[in-house]
Amino acid sequence: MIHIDWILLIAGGWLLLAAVSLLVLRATRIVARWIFPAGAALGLGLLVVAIDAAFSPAEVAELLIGLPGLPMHLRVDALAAFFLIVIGAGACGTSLFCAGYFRTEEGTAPGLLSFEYHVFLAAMTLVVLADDAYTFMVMWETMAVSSYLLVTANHRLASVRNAGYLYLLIAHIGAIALLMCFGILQDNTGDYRFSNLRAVHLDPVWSSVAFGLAVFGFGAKAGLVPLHVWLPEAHPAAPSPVSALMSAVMLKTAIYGLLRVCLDILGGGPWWWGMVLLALGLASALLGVVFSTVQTEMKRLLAYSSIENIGLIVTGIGLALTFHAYGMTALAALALSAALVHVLAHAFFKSLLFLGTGAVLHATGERNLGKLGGLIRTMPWVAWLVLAGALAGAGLPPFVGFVSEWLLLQSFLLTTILPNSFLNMLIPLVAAAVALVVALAGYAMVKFFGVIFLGQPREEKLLQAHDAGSWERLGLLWFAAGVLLLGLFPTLLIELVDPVTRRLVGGGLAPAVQANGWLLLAPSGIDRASYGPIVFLCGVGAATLLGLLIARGLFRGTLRRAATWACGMGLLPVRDQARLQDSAEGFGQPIRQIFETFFHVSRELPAPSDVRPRYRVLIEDRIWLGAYLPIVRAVDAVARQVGHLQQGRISIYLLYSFLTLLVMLLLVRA
Amino acid sequence: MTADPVVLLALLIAVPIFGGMALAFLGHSRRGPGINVAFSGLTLLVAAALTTEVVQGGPVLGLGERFFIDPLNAFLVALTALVGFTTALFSRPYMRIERERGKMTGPRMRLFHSMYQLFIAMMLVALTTNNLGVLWVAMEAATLTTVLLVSVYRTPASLEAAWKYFILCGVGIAQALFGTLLLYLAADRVIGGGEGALLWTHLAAVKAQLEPNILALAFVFLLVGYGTKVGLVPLHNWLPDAHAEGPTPISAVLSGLLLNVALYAILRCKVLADGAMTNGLPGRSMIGFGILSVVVAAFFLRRQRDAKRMFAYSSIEHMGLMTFAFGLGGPVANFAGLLHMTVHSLTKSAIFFAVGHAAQRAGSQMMDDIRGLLAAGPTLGWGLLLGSLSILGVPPFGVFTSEFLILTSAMRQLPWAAPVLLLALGVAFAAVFARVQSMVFGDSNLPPVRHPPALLPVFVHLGLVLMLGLYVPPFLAGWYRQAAALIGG
Amino acid sequence: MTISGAVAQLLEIALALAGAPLLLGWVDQCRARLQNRRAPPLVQPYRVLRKLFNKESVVADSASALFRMAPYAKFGCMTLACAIVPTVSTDLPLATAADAIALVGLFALARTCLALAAMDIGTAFGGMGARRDMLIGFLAEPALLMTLFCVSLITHSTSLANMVETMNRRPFGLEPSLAFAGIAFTIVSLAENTRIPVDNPATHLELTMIHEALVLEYSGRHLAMLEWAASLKMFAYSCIGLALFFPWGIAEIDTPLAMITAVPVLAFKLAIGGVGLALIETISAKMRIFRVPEYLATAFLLAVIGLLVHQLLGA
Amino acid sequence: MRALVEQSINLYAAILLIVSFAMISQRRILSLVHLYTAQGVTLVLATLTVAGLTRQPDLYVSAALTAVLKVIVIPLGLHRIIDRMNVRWDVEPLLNIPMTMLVGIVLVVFSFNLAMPISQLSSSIARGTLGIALACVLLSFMMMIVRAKAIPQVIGFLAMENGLFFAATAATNGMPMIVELGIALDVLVGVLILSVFMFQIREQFDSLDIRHLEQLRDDGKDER
Repeated sequence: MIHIDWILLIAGGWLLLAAVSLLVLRATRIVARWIFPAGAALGLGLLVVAIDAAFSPAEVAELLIGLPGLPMHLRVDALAAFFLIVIGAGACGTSLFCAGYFRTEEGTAPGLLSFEYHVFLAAMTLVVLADDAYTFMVMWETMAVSSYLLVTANHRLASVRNAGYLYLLIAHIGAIALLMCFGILQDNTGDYRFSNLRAVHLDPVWSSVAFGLAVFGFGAKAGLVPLHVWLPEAHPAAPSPVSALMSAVMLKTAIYGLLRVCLDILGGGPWWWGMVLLALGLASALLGVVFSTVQTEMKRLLAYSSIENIGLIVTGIGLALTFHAYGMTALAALALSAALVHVLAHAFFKSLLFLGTGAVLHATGERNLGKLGGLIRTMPWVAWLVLAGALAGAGLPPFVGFVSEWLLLQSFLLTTILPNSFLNMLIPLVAAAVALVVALAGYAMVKFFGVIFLGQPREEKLLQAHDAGSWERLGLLWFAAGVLLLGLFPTLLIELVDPVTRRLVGGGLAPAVQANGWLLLAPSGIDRASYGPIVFLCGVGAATLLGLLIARGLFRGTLRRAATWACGMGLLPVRDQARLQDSAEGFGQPIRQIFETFFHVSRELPAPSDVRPRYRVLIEDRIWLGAYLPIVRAVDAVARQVGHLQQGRISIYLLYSFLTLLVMLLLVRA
Repeated sequence: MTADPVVLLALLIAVPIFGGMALAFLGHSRRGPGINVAFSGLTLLVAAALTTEVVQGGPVLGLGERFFIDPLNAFLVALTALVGFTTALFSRPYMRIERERGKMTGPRMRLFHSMYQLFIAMMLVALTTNNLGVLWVAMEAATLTTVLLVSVYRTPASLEAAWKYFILCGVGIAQALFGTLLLYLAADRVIGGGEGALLWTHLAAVKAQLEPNILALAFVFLLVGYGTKVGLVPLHNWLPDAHAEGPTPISAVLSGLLLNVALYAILRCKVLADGAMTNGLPGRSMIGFGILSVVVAAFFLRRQRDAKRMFAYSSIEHMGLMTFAFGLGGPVANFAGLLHMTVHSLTKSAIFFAVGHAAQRAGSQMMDDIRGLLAAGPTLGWGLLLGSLSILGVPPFGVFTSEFLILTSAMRQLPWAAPVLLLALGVAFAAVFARVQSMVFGDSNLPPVRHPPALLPVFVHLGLVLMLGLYVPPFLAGWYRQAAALIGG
Repeated sequence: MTISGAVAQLLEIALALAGAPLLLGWVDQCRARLQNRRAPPLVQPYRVLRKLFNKESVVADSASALFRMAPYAKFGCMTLACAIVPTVSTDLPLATAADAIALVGLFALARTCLALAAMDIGTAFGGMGARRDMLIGFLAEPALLMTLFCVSLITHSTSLANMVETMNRRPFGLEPSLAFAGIAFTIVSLAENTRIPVDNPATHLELTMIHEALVLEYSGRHLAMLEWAASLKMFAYSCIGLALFFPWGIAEIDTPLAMITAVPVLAFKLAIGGVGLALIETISAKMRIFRVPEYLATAFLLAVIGLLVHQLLGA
Repeated sequence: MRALVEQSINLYAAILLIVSFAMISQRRILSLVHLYTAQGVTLVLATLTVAGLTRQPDLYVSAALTAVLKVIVIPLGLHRIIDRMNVRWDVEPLLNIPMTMLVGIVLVVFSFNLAMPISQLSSSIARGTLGIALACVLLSFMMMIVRAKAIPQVIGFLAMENGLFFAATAATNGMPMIVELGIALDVLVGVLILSVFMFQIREQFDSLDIRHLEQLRDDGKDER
């Protein structure tokens, strides 16, 4: 019983920190220098405990609180442990960053922020630990509310308020769907423990309904299309560390729930379940990445990229479900491992990127890509660390982003002939789509890094930008190191996810991988496919070094620094020269043209006679215009009709009562 | 303490009646509010003593079987006394400010305080009486007292509200009387005439022998009658007006207590009807009313601009939900319904405290005139925010607990109903939270007031609701269970 | 790894580094002949490299370290690519480090580095070049991946060496999916190596240039490295194509001596390939930049159709 | 003899029904009050008859109460109010009178066949009258609906009370004493409050037309 006690202790510790920070509401120094570092330490502890727990048998615990007759059941098994690792890692780095970040209070007192922040962490931990529907829902909603309060930290801005509202509303509707899902799963037994939900045998229709509700509910939290609309609003609104946590960790709790319900409680289902997830995942991935390439606001760009990555993860899960339905254990394990590895990968690089935007925001007060640039010179630390994240986000070797991509493509490729010819047609297409998505992600990342950190500063004030403080650097460093090291030792990742896949689909890659030693990742035999990041890195390094030596050896000329030739524009002031660079819109323009159908674009073009001509292009989400606004209008229309019930005349009210009585009497007589 | 529970029972009713009489003379004095608080506190003490007695000694039946405490009304008595006390606490500074603003005068203060005490008394009578006729009388009396309280400002709007309240509830109650009459008629054949034929305990003992046809008719009249006071759609029309136009303390007790008492009356009758009838008509009709109320109220919420009015509709919604739960029946749903009664009255009264104070500061109940409560007064802002989240069914507050139980058990028993309810809940969430957020967040526009508000009750209530969300005390859970069994698990 | 393996590996790298410019020269010569111009000498690329190494290299004031590192990084990536692709032997120690997918990743890495470096200076051209290059990249990469998948669906493997061996061993037969894949691969490699009809390395017209816009700010040794890397890239692509679609004459682990014959065979195949490339470049015209997406989308679709055909006909 | 007396109860019942119809058809407020008084008298007589037949002291008391309240106090109060406010005529009701009468007849039929099976089960001597009582209740209910002024509405309310009272007496030989007392008290207080209200409404809206009381509404047509 040791692990779960430790984990509970850590969650309790976070709650304690929350309570303490309420006492020092406005003492920014204490909150920053003591409470957040302590939280980081707890996060590290959680990471360690969870790693150990992942390889040990499941443990259960009961709290004294809860419903009468239904105390809160907790359980840590391989699946929970894996996601605890994600939480621990994310919390550790982000808290370190926070220690340096919350210097000034953004609308809310720092103590209050830290309170909400640590409650958020504890809630996420307990969501993963929950072992009965009630506990799960309570923690799930606590998580939602605390994150909502964090998002609305700066509630004086109307945009922030609206973003928070949209977020909480969709989260709540998702939670309602989950409520119905659990209502079906418990099947009138009145026993909400997961163990009982597993034992209950539903007829196929009901279990499919439950599956649908689970996908809806968790999809709303994960940001699956078409429930993604809150994500690009909420992430930019929140303080950057919070965006980092939400995007890197909170979205993953939805993935956890999906796995828990679909694969653990329902134990898989017909093959088309997998197809549903596959379709949703691909749609989200494609839409997310396409939108992220055309964004002009750095945190929106990252938010959309989160949608994309969640989409990829869900695609992997869908594939795993399909294989599982046909009893192809090895392939299911491969696909699931890909998804899980990507969970971890995304947690690391997305935190890194969001924290990077936080540092930039603090240094420049600017979130609009059109006003940034050239920061690599003024804030080298942030720039170079974020570069690692960007490369990982682009799915490039030898970073961790590539490993999951590689595994995912492998699981598509090594598809032996499925018993369903339709699927056999489909799988290659899906693989193609995934490849396209990953390539586009590279485009988005180059845009993100290039426009922010490279080129010439587009505003004078950027020249005074200061580099991140030591705490912030520490946080960034944590994630950057993770991004690189996890990428270099994928075999360890496989070891980590192996227990989970065994638990869920009854098979794992560890044996096959161990057979080839820790240098080489060959999940299905070395002759089928292999990837050795370390050798790879050494190879590239050596070759680069070789190139350097050759150049040095053969070079006879001299090296000179000079101003760039800008087609004679050198006479212009620096600011206008900087204007010559590709703007964010410009960089996204080709994608906008190719994927015109995705967007609802409204342009504001200058007339020939304009004195101060300006060009603005507004890109909106067709789903928002086509699905959400009509719903709102419909509700309002119904409300208007209903309003006529209360039209003020007492005689009418008496008539209602009279008729009600008569109708009831008639019913009785009948 | 080992006081005789029967004596306590008598005291419980005597104290507020006496208080009402005393305040009829002292109500206008400067110490009037204090005395009001004192009497409410005394009532609370008696109720607490009684509760402990019942916890230890079990149900009580006394005063010639006319009054009794059983699991079904024990917690309601405690709840009523508690909310009565906290509301008195809140109304102390609130009414002072109203008086300084000239909305209240000396006579009106007197009226307000004495009627307040009598109102509490009548509700306690209605809760503790064993005689269904007396139950009816008490309900009617409670209506009369509150009518005067609603119209206390004498503004056109408040008069209109009070008039509608009186006429609609009067008519409704009249129907309930007819139902009671039929009940008596049915009992008459089994137990013979006399007062015994209206004692609930006696009726419950012989409920199986009661003539089903008469009971069916009686239940319809009782449901429509008391349902009017519960505020079930389409009998609800008086409710938003009365809540919005009366003084805030009254809105709080109306929503928090009176509706509960009316629902309690329906429950008592349902027990008998269920006993006599086999076709489950009571349950089905309650389910129907419940769903209708929830859905209609949810859409009404979308249209509100007056803060108190909005939360009045939310009360309709929640009463509908409880009615649905009790109609559903079964141990889980009944348990949940009773729990929901408790948490709803605590939360809703807390919300009315917060909203009332906010409106008082803003000098308007229109939500567009209220901004930035968090900035204006953190306790006020957080009180309203947390209260609204709680009433909207967000954990870890207790409202979520009951909704969780109700909806999950409905999901398989009435698969068609649960989605409808959940849709309505979603609409309600969207509607209410949009408004609350705009009130709570942003920069404040509220001037300060002379007397510091008594917002402690808000946090006491929310604290209790939070506790009930995470931990239900064993004895309370025990009551709920027995009561659930009583109602027909 | 075996001795022969190590030898083969070193041989390949040396061959690539030395031979890549030669291939470039050969293609230019053929093209000039086909367009009946006076052809530059075969060693022209070497001369260019020597010239550049002797010139001074000018680095912009605003350039960061990224700018100066990029050429070497690209050179490194391309060298490794050449080392991975089985040209003379399939028994390569390094080949296990990266399979087909990782190879595509390697190319993407190189492209990204260069694009970032181009944006580093902050001129209009750099950004434009980076944008265009990434545009081509995000369309070409999936297509390339798909072509490789076509083959690996046949060979049930993504490790290059294994793919080549299997292709080599299987009895000669017509494989329609391979035909599609081959065409797609050709299109992609034209785009990737900035050849006509996508790009024309010989011009610096800002409306059309892609690769040249990227490297516009480079000079001296940095430019030399980039030129060399470009030729290496072309060499690698040609070798992949030849190895996958015409895999004959490549030594295997059990026949190390075949290496001796493998080298001339490779040279022969490359020569033919070069002629083909020159032919394509001669008969086709450079297309507008906005047409390029359609062009590459065609390649992508061809590759996907190849996959589907394979599935339909059943391997 | 006894049979004759028993039948007399049915006679009173019939009178009550007729009075109710008369109330529906009556426009003059003053005569409404008169009708109400008549109703009260009938009620007293009926109660006394039942009391005499069943030898129940309670019923005598309730008869006395009725006499005091519904024959003397309330009608007087209403008269004073009417004089003070000099409202003589009701405005045109919301539903024209013949129509109302038709609906009323339907209601009577409905309530009769509703009460039929039950009154079979009643042990009371006047079981047959339950249907009539119900009919009276529903008729007064309808009157409240169609009348557009405060006073007629109140009178309708009181008539409803009478119907209930008659039902209690006829069907169950009267409710237990304590309940009867409570009801009487409530009615008294209710009437007092209502009269207070009417004065307040009068001074606020200087009219008793309750169609002024339509400002609180949610159909978006309000000017608040």
